[in-house]
Amino acid sequence: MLSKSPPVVWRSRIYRYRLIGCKCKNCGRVHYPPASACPYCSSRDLEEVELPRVGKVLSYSIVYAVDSDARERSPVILGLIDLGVTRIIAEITDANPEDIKIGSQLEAVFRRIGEDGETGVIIYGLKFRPVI
Amino acid sequence: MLSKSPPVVWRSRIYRYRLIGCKCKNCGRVHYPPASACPYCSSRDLEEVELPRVGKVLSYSIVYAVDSDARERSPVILGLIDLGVTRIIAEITDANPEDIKIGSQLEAVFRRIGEDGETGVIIYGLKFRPVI
Amino acid sequence: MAYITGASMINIDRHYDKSIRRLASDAVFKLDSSSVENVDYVIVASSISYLQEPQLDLASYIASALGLRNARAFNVEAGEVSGATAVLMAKSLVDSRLASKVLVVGVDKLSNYPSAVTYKHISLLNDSESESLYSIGLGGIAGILMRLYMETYKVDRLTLAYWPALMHSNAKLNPYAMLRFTITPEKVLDAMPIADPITLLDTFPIGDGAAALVVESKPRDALAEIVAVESAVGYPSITLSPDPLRIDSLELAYSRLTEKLDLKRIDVIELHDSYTISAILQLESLRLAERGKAAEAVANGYFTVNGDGPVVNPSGGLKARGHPIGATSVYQVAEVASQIAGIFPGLKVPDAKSGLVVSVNGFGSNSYVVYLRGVE
Amino acid sequence: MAYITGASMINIDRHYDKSIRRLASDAVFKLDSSSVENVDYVIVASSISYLQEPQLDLASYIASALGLRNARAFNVEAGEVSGATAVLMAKSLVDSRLASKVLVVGVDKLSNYPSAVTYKHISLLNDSESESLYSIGLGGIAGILMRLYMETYKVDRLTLAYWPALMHSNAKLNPYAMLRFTITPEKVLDAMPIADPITLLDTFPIGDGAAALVVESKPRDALAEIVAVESAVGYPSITLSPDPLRIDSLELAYSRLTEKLDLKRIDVIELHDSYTISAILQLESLRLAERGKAAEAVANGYFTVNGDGPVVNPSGGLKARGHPIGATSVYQVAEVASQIAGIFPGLKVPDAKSGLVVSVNGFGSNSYVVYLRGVE
Ligand SMILES: [Zn+2]
Ligand SMILES: [Zn+2]
Repeated sequence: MLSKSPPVVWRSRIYRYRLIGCKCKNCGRVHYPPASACPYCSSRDLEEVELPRVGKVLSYSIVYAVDSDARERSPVILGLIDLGVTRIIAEITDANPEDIKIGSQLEAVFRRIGEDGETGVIIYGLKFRPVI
Repeated sequence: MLSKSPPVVWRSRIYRYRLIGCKCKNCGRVHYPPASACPYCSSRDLEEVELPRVGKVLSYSIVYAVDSDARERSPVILGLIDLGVTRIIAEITDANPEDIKIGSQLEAVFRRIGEDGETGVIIYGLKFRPVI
Repeated sequence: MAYITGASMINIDRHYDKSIRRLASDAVFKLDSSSVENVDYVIVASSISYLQEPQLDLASYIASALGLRNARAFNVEAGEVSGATAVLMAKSLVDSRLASKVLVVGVDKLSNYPSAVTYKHISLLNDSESESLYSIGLGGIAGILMRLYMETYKVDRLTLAYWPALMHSNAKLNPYAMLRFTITPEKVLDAMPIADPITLLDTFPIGDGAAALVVESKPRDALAEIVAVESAVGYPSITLSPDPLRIDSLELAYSRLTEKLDLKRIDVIELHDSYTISAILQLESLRLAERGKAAEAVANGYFTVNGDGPVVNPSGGLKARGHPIGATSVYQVAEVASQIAGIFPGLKVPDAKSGLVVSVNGFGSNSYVVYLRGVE
Repeated sequence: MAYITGASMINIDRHYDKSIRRLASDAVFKLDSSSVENVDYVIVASSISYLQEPQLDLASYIASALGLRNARAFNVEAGEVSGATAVLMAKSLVDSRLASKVLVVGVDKLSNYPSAVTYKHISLLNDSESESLYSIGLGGIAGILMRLYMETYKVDRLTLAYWPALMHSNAKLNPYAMLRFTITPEKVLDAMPIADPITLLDTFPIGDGAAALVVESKPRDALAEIVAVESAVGYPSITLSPDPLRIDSLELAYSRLTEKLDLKRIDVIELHDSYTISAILQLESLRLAERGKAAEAVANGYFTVNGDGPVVNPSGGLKARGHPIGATSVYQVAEVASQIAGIFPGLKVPDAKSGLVVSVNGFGSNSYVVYLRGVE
């Protein structure tokens, strides 16, 4: 996380803590994170919806060249995860790289995401772990 | 000082440590800090010159709303200082606000300018103090 | 020919609960929805958000978040003159027929950090190789200039306090202004000093804002025509300027405008009063007062609705409307266009047919002027 | 009509000893001095410098430092497509007759901080409300896309390694390229993994750069004509894209170009290969190969001087020439214009009469295409 200004962290808490996206009342499609208009049909008539907390891996990458915020936990496994109604890119936790396959089932868990060295602000949010 | 990247601090050391400006070989005017072309006649034919280390106050301000880098030494006295060949804005040190008048004589002194909390880089440079 | 066919603003404030994209959509969604249909380009004017809420290629993310899928997008950054530059680009795209409709969105964020950090970000409007290298912010330079002005022209501090008092008086009527209360000139002198001789009441409040303009090639239902946008770069620091009390870049930009146009009449002006001294020097650079005499003219009411001069800053100016850095000149253009159209919701300038926006980065490193005229 | 009458570049490298202004002047001062006389506008394309070496209103400070006193100036920021946007603005100013000569300066700085911090700055090209909020950089997304591509089209990793090998081979002849050594496809697979299946040799090196273009309304002595610049915004994230292996914004930008023009022939292309997979997806978006087949076409030499396709990235591309973010597409336009004029100092494309520049932010949040043609 880059901009660790306290208002930025505070503003994004809801969609970080829970998987809150938007459903378009015009075309019915869901997007995440919430925007001011539907990315598919441009309608502004949206309602917040909670996304499914389980999904499956469409693709993944094992990231070694992580930025300075995540260095301590390198490598990081990133997944493109299909939640059915939409997709999300998130960190996959509690797993070794060799455990992850395309099609693996995952579930959302609440975790510490990072911390800002200067302000001491700690960021929490959702990661995904394998369903056993 | 804002961008405390080590290369930025290193690159600016010479004109911070000594008063190095540029003299234009075309129009003869001096500018500070050094630029790639003369701000008066646009000539690129410049030579580095050391500026006088004494000057007099043209105007000044006592700054209370200082940025986060300088908070510990608020208020800061800033002077617009006439060095004869050109002018400079610099911090006036070793003086109380009431000692400074328009026309006061000042001389350059080498001082600590600031420090970056994150990288620990300490910045040195020139300030000006009253000539006694 | 380029016309302003829509203008909207949100109130300037510390919008802690709103991201930069939300501020942008709040402004854009106040426009008629038909006016953002078929937008060819979205030009975002934003400056200090690069430090407060970093997002590169911000404009494409704003266009997406607003549902403007068929638009092209880019961000113009020119410090405090960003908005005027965006208006120039909109005019250029329309004049060159590369676009027939352009949405200009000025949006900036100053409240994501405590004031001391925000001042540091603002100081980057100054030359980073001289002033801001030494933590020298805008306030200190303004203080130096104000003292120099007072000494050079023998003007007293109280005379210089009529400007902020006038701005607060004007802002009281503006629903989008951040500071909507009146003050006396005496109160300016009593306020907390921030860069002596400057007090807290000589300068703009820290607030976020967003304003939007629709620029089109068609004059139908237009608020005003963008007749010309001119500009000039200046010395990077007042230390290099032969006379720091002259804003050379503004004089050059304005002369470029007057050479092209016959400006017989300017009914309303919105200028860039980041500090009281900035307003005074700009009034003199535009020759609306003799050198050393602008403060007195202000105190005498010359620039009010009842005065003999053009009405200056009926919005309340940067001082009291507020100054969301990269968005400010979009507010100014929206205000002047609304005055010309007779729909400005604050202090109205009766029968305004033409107007000027003055935008300055720092104390003259870059200056823009935008001249607007009513549509017959 | 807008023409490129001058082009210059400096070598891309970690120029620790040079400020952003010095990089800019090194590029501009390589132009004939007569070509920067009477410049009406200086448009600076710079992006990541806002984080690496912060200076607001950068363009006016650059114009001053370069002695361009009579110019007007502003900065365009659009992430990785900043340079192409600046070229569009130059064309627009010339076409609208608001300017007769525009200097475009692409300049960016990536070496002011250690790589881990620079990666963090680069990650801000991604959506700051989703990816970069979670420290997700470009590399991770590229890795996800590359694995998806390999699985979807059953393409093996070695076939995908011919792209970087070709880029290094091309860059060896380019005096301005950062990486001037050849590599084998096998060596790409053996290199350090950065975002598996991506290795260090699949992506661009960290380097600073500056390039300049003179754009004028007069065709005399021109290197090339800027026939058209088109663009489109895309989904802010690949998560929203119906098919992440299609770059919708590039397809839309390119179709906007081909609708206007009859592009019978494109002799040379410089595209945006920030990662191997980016190049492959762009080749397919431009329909230069069927879906799933671009890597094989690259491996078979289709895009080389001896191949049947247009020559792609004779400069060495982002992969080996380098990728100073906001400056990159100014390099690309300078390279294609120089190829058309027959003066490119690296690998020459014989008898090139037309060329295309492709610039993409991230993985498609914004895409630009610039079409250049020789002057008869
Ligand atoms: Zn919809
Ligand atoms: Zn000179």
